[in-house]
Amino acid sequence: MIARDGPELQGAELHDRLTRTWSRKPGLIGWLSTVDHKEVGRRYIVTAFVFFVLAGVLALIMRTQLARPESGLITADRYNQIFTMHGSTMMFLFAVPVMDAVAIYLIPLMVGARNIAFPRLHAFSYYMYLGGGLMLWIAFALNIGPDIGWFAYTPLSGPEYDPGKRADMWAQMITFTEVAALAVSASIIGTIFKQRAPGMRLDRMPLFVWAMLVVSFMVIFAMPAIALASGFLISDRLVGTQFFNPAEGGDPILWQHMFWFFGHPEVYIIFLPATGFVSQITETFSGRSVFGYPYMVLALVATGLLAFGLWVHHMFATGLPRMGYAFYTAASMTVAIPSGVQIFCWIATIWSGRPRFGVPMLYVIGFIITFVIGGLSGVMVASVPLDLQMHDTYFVVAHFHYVLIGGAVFPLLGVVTYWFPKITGRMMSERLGRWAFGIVFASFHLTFMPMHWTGLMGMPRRVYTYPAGMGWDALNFVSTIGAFGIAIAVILFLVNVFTSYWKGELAGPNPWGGTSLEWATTSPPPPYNFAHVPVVESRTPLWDADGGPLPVMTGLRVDERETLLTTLIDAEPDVREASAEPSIWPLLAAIATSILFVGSVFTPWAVVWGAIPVAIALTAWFWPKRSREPGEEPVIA
Amino acid sequence: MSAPYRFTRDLAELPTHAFGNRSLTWWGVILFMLMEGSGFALAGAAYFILKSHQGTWPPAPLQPPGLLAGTLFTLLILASEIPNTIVKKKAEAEEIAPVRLLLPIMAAIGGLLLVIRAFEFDSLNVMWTDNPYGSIVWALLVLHTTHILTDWFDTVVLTVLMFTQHGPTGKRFVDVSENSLYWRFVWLAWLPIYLLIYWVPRW
Amino acid sequence: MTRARLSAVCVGLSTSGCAGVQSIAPSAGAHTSAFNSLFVVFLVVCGFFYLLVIGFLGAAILRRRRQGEDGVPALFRVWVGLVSLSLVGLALASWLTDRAMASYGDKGPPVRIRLTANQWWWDVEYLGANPSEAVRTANEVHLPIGRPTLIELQSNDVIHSFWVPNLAGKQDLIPGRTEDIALLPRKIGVFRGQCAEFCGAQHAHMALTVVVEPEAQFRSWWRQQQAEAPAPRTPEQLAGMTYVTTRECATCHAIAGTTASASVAPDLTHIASRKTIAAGTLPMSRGGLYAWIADPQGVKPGAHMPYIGLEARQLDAVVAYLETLK
Amino acid sequence: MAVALVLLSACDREAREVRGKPLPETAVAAQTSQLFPAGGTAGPIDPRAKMYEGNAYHIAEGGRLYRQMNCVGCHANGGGGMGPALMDDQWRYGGRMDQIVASIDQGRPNGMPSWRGKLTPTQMWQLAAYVRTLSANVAKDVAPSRSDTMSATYPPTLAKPKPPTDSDPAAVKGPAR
Repeated sequence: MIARDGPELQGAELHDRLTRTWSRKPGLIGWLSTVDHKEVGRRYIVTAFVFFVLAGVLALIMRTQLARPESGLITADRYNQIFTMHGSTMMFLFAVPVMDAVAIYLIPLMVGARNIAFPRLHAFSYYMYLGGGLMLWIAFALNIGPDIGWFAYTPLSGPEYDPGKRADMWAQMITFTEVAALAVSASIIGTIFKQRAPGMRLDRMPLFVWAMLVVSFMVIFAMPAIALASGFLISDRLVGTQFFNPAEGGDPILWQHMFWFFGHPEVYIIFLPATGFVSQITETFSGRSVFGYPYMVLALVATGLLAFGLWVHHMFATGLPRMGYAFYTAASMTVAIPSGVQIFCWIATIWSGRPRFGVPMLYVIGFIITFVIGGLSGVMVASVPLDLQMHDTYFVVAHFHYVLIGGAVFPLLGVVTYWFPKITGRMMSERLGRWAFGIVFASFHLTFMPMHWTGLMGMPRRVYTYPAGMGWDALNFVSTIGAFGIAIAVILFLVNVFTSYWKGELAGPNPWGGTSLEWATTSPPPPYNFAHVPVVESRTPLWDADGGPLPVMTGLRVDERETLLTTLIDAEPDVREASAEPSIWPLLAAIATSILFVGSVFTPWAVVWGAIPVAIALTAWFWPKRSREPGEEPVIA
Repeated sequence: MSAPYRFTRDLAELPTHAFGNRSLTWWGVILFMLMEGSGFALAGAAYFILKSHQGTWPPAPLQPPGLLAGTLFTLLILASEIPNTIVKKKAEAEEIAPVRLLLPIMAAIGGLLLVIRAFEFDSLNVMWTDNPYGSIVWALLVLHTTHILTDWFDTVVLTVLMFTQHGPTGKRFVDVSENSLYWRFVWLAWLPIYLLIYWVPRW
Repeated sequence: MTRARLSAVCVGLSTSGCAGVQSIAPSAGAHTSAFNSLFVVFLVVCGFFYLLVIGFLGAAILRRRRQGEDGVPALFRVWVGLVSLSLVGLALASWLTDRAMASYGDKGPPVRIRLTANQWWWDVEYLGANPSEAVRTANEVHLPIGRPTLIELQSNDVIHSFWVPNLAGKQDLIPGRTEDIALLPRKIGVFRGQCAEFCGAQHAHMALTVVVEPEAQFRSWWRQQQAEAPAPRTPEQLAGMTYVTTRECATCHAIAGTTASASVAPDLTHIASRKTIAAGTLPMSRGGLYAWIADPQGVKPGAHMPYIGLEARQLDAVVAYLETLK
Repeated sequence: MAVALVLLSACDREAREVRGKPLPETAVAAQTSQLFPAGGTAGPIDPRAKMYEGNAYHIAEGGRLYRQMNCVGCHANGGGGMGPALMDDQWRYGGRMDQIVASIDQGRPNGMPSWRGKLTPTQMWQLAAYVRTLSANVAKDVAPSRSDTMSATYPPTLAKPKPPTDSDPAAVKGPAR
């Protein structure tokens, strides 16, 4: 019985039937089998924030230890584990996944799709991410936390200098998160390329969608570098390969090349989605489309390309040829141009629009004030003579926290406030939100501004303690006070989230008056996202409609999960393709893969016997379930 | 959701499957190839970085790998493109009989390749524990073997599927077509690795 | 107690309080002067741009009358031009400074030093014109003012980084490679360097004392360091020497002029002439020696100096002997 | 859950007891009567053996000492030379942890010097723990695969575990057997 939406099937009946088709099964198994991008996205976001809080607690412990010189609060060994865990968790388990998480939730809504592309793959991605995070943190709780820095330089991380399984846990966590990130990238690119609403040509995509497109490609090119590097490291540690053994002609610097070939793009993988957030918020709260859309897109693409030419600027102190340095200095400074373009365009949007200053917009302003400082100190450390002094000091710690907290966490907090009504159907408290913003903004600067001076006064990074009287004591104490201020703000923010989740004011579909498609559906959106396929005729579809009827297309099946594929450039309707049903197999495949990964920390044979359950799970995953799915209409009579 | 709609087009007439870049599967395969491809490229870069630290390559007194197994493997995998092209064409023409004939052949070729691959490991003349040269050639060969193995497994599963009721359907033909596409990547990626393992040490 | 101890290290380094002995700003070398000039240039240019951004943002927020995009596209072009030009200027300034810095090693006959990093101490060898002039010490470097110093940098284990902020920027020490760095000290004083690349458990306690002194003083220090260890003069010192040269100590340490000749731990020949113990962890004093030898793992957990469990009498003797090694 | 269990079982292995457990010298010397090849009658195993043997940190420290004390000079990387091979499963003076410690402590005929008073007891236990990884007599997941030196040995992480046996060179057969 084929049923399709259309003028004769709409309203409440359509809602019921689509809900039946697109809902997950009830019960625990159903909950674990879901492939709905909104459910997976929510779980991803919540998990990422749990890791954010955990890593934040570690930061507080470190700041408490450093509040005064020669503090004996924690031992050197513990401190080294803690700073490694802080960096690794923030980078691999929070910053990158949280951007993916928001994208998983929003991109299908923004492009007007029924579900994300490769739904089972992105569910698998979540479970892999969770598995990697759990493994690392359980290991840490058992005193097997990595103590080699989030950068894990060889030979310190090699078999001779890091006994036990600490470094292996780190390297394997990389494998987990890298699989997860690659899987999400494929889903996001597939969604953006093939599932955009009819009429949403490339030059009409919201800027967040553009940012995620660029970022997903960056992940695809950058992640294999760290995967390969950590693979080499594990095999050095486990089966005695000689990649990084200098005595046998191996090269410790090879690790640094491979790590930073990933590690630098990583920064932009975190930062570019945040620029997308800023663009979306600025657009809505300025009441006009972002100034200089084509420049913004060019800036995103340029940043994505340049990001792969900068990695050596993390290695200026290793003694590579000087001419090479000049090139990387120039390249590193060049990346300031697209950032400058973006900053200008946002301010110009505010300038020429009619800005309202809701909490999300406050975060945008906080972002600009903070991030620009980080960008400018970045220009400083791009210079070889300056970097040779500042490298591995607290100046650099200040620099990248300005870039990552100012440039990514502030927009993220803004975005949580901004899209919270879409996700939960309720508004967050404006009053609490302003307080949290004020405190986090002030405390952030209180924490990290002094670190510029501590660095210039000669305090190196990654020391578990420091002597008194070096001139660092007072500055460190101030930083510690600031850190606790940030903690208070984060607590306030979370309180706001929890109270608003239950008691917040009802939001309605479009509380901020946004123009992108996610605001066209209810808050929270139904399992099928949109009753009919929305049609886009400009960059600002909802403002065009101006409350009037939305143009839509019809004819997708309502009794089966079907989604519309459109052409790459112009988004012309092209194919109706089946979208995957819920399945428990992504979870089982993730468990099988986790067993393989964890097992291979202890014995290389785990790769062999562990592959069997993985193969079984993957086969079951792809095996067609019923006789006739859409697309399975027999083609031969 | 009581907002009124302006109905502009009915999509019921659109096909439910398509080949090439019109299908999501194709994009999935392409993206997977990009990931794997950048992995191979970086492994190649690592190869040359490690090579730059050695006076001779392979480090004396090691001998370069024996050519027989690797060359045989290369010839066979190149030859496999002939049935591969045919099966791809037939799948896109949605003809079930030739697909059912050729897929088992592809699976058999994959199995044979894996056997030859075992002899390749034997002909490397070096262990991965010996030095970075040994480590990187083993790594390259293991990486590529993983690809052969996964695609071979995929082909076997697909072959079985084609003989079930799910076989002669549009979606399955798309799968066969994309599986052939991936096989092209497997042998294309092999050619530079073949040069790195067998011929660069002979320069 | 620990706090007092470390403050004492600091005071040991500098009579005028410690702030600034490991800092970029109070320049004591040619490199740091160049750094300071370049830093000021960057600071002014970056500050200017920051004010521009904040000014524009403030104006955008506070602006009352709104007239759309008038003039903004032109402003955009000016902005991009300005940013690009300034970046070219900064890159050029940076490059010129870098070139100037590279030439500092050529100004006069250099002092040659080989510095080998270990977990977590610095092995120092002065490479004289002939072997008899060679000097071996640890964790302390003396430099004559105004003469370039060429330091060969090696590592015995993991990657470390040589950094004396008052004198110059960093250079990593990488196992399997020999790197070098040139210094040109221009100010007399006692400075502190510290390993700047995370190198394991005791990365925080891997400091290096750098003494910049007049040529004559440097010469006399050098001659003194070439001498063998003085002979013990009291029975207690003799007992100490016997213990040190025949027991666990001699398994790792060397003392010139005695049978102790191992080289996996710092050379002790003139240990008492140095300003600190255990790479800047404790001040050189009787108390420091007692603390370190009695319980090295309590002072610097994870360091390779083992806990020996000396009896009080043995400890007294060992410290008494070591104190004579000026 | 399984993951957690696997990890839990690994706790002893990962501890980093930097001071070691200070021991009186006599504790090591308790087995002086074992100057006989083939181990003589070995008493009950010293309880400290377990703490060092299964611990990755002590093994790594032992490896460092093995190289720094130039054990390589006679025993090579375990393959043997002037001194006996350590990577086979043949032990003339007993292959148990405490027996190896006794050999290090007391020295053995034909060239093995006594390290008593040169190394601390902790260091001897660490050395013994490392030496036993050369013959893969410990859990493979505790041993390092290689050191950052010219490594000529097969990685202990891959070797098959071999129960130690006391070899009996033809000349001297332990009367106690």
